[in-house]
Amino acid sequence: PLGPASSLPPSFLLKCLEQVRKIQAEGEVLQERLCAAHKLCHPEELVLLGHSLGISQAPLGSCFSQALELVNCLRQLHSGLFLYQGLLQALAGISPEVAPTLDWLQLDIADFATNVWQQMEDMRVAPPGHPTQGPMPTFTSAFQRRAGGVLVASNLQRFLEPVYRVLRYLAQT
Amino acid sequence: ECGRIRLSDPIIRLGDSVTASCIIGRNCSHLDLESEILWKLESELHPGGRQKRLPDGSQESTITVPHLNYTQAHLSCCLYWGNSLQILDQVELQAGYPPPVPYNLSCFMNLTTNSLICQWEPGPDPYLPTNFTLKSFKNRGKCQTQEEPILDCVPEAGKSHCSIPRKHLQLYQSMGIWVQAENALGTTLSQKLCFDPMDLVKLEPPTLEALNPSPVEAPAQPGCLWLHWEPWKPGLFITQKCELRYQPQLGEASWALVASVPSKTHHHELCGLLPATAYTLQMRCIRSPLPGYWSDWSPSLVLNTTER
Amino acid sequence: ECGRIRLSDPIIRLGDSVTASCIIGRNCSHLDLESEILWKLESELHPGGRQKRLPDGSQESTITVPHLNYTQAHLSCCLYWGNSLQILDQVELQAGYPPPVPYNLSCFMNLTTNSLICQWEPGPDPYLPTNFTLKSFKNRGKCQTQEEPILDCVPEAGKSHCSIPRKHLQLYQSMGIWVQAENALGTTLSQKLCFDPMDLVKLEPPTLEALNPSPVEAPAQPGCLWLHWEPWKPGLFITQKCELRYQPQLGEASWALVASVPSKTHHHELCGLLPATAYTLQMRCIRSPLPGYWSDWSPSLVLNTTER
Repeated sequence: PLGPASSLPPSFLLKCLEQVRKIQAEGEVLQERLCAAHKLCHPEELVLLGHSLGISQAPLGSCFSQALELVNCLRQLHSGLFLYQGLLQALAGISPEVAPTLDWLQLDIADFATNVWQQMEDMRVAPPGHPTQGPMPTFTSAFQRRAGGVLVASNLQRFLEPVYRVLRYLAQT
Repeated sequence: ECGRIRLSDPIIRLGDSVTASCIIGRNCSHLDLESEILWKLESELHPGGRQKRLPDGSQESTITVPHLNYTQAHLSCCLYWGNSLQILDQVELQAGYPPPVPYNLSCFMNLTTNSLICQWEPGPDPYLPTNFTLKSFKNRGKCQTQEEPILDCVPEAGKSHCSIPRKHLQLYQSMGIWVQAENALGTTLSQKLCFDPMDLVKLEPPTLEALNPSPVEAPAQPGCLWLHWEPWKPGLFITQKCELRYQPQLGEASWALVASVPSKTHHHELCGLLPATAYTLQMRCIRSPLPGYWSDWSPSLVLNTTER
Repeated sequence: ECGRIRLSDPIIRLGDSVTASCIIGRNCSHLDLESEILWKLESELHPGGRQKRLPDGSQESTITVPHLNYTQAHLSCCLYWGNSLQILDQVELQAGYPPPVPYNLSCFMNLTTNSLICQWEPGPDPYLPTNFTLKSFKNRGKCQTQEEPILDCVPEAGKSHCSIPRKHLQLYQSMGIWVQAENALGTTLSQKLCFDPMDLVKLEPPTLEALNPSPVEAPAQPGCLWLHWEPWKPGLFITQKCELRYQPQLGEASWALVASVPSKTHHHELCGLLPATAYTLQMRCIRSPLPGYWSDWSPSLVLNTTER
């Protein structure tokens, strides 16, 4: 069950909230650029492609169970961020119009993941050893990288909304 | 592979037709292979796909866009999955024209930057990424034979001028030069020029100065003006001839010209002018007798003739 | 070798002494080896050379300049040849000071360029070529331990600021940073700073706009002004507090301040003002409650209150 929410320092929660908003804003820019430059504006048109490419969504169950399991929630948050770092890296070479935004997004997600990992270390609940990245999709054409970008960006936004709600809940309790 | 588009040609001439095929492999398990493959050009469904089953069980649809009128367009191969239209693959079609022939190529030797600067007209936009290169070669005669090539001068993106640094030039040897334009649909060459770089030198104008008071040996005569000028330093080694033009600051007066002012003396007495009148003077110089380009006119100098 | 100068030290502290020797090899046939070796400092003959013959027959002269007061000087080893003084060898002496300690190091995070910009005072000119480097390292705590170094940021020549690009930064992790100054006479380090880059964010001010007409639900009250502002887009993800200041355009009126205007609403009603008066308004914002720097004050907006 939930350790005392106050075991998370307020400044850590405030920074996390800011980092989520920063990543959400960057993610929207990525989606806008993919739409403007390549007419790929609707992730729902690419679900089938997403299946065949193996682009998965990161689980966040522990953050929503009735009794918020704080440690597992932090661990799932970190693994989700780690997954998105990997997915964004796999999109390298996406297209000149989009590449700068992709780079900023990767850096912001990496910063956020480091912040969460260090908080877990400070609380002595960090999983042993550093996480290793699972198999990543391979994109065999410019189109697949751009379509992959649309899917990853939309999955990331859907991942961050609940994260933001949990962090805000923790910051207010 | 769940949907792979193949194109007859990704870059075509505007208005030409383009044919594309999209194959959905039979190992694409999560797909209902019987459903119809659909095509979208930009965001419009494009009818006319001809679909057939291939010997290995995969499905292939072929489509021909008769006259592509987009310079850039996205062609997507789609399939209905449930009731949502899914994009399986997408390619970018580009259409335009072969590069027009660059024209009005002109060059001049700039002694300040010590480089040969050439500019040209690129001609109408061919709608395709087109690379311009200024090509040149050294030569002994009238550039009939193409001897040792000088460097390829690549202009900044979108610019129609390029400058060849001094170290690649032999100023007093003839060289041939032209512009090459190249894109996916072809290559064109501009007209060739043949010159010694030094014969295209464009001087900077001299600097005009009033001679106040006019030199002792020639006190200011009514209706006369004494003029002194400083030649442009980097051009001192070049024998030049200069022209002086002047006009009274009176209504619609036109310029009067003093051709071939002796350039060595650096001062000149101008007479026959209206008394008590303000005159605007300008000067320009050109390499002479060897060939060159006239400098621009110098900034104006305003002098007043004395009373009668 | 017909004259080779050896120096105790080519770069010395201003005012210190420097010793040099000049050797003229005996195989220097065309020279009259008995003649006196003379020294010139810049263009002045400098007495005091002590000359001796070496075992191998060559001549060596040694000289000590007690207090070198030139920051740069040429020292020449000379010999009379006939009645003309000949320079056989020449070296450049440089004198100056060790680098002063750089001070007033300050940094701020620029979200427009997405880089950390640091500036410092270089201190007095040491008269010697001095290299400044902005050094930094990542860190977990209060920068006591020096962990992974970040890149060395080398400023443009003569500049006392440097910017570290985003890709080398962890915005929410603490980093240590200092300036190192180095020249031939030594190395000095500035005071060290320790911060999270994001805690040094400096926002751009919001853009003030009049709300004409003031919103329906609050018609313009006499002595009141309705104000709207657009926050700075790149800073939208940062929770901020803002300050509004206003002054009537009347003689020497001073600014009045409205501290902590709620930054979320983007509009504010200002009352208690003089009727029929033009007011100048400005606004600034700061990251809050997390640390940051105040933005500059926004460009002024002038609004007029209505008649009584």
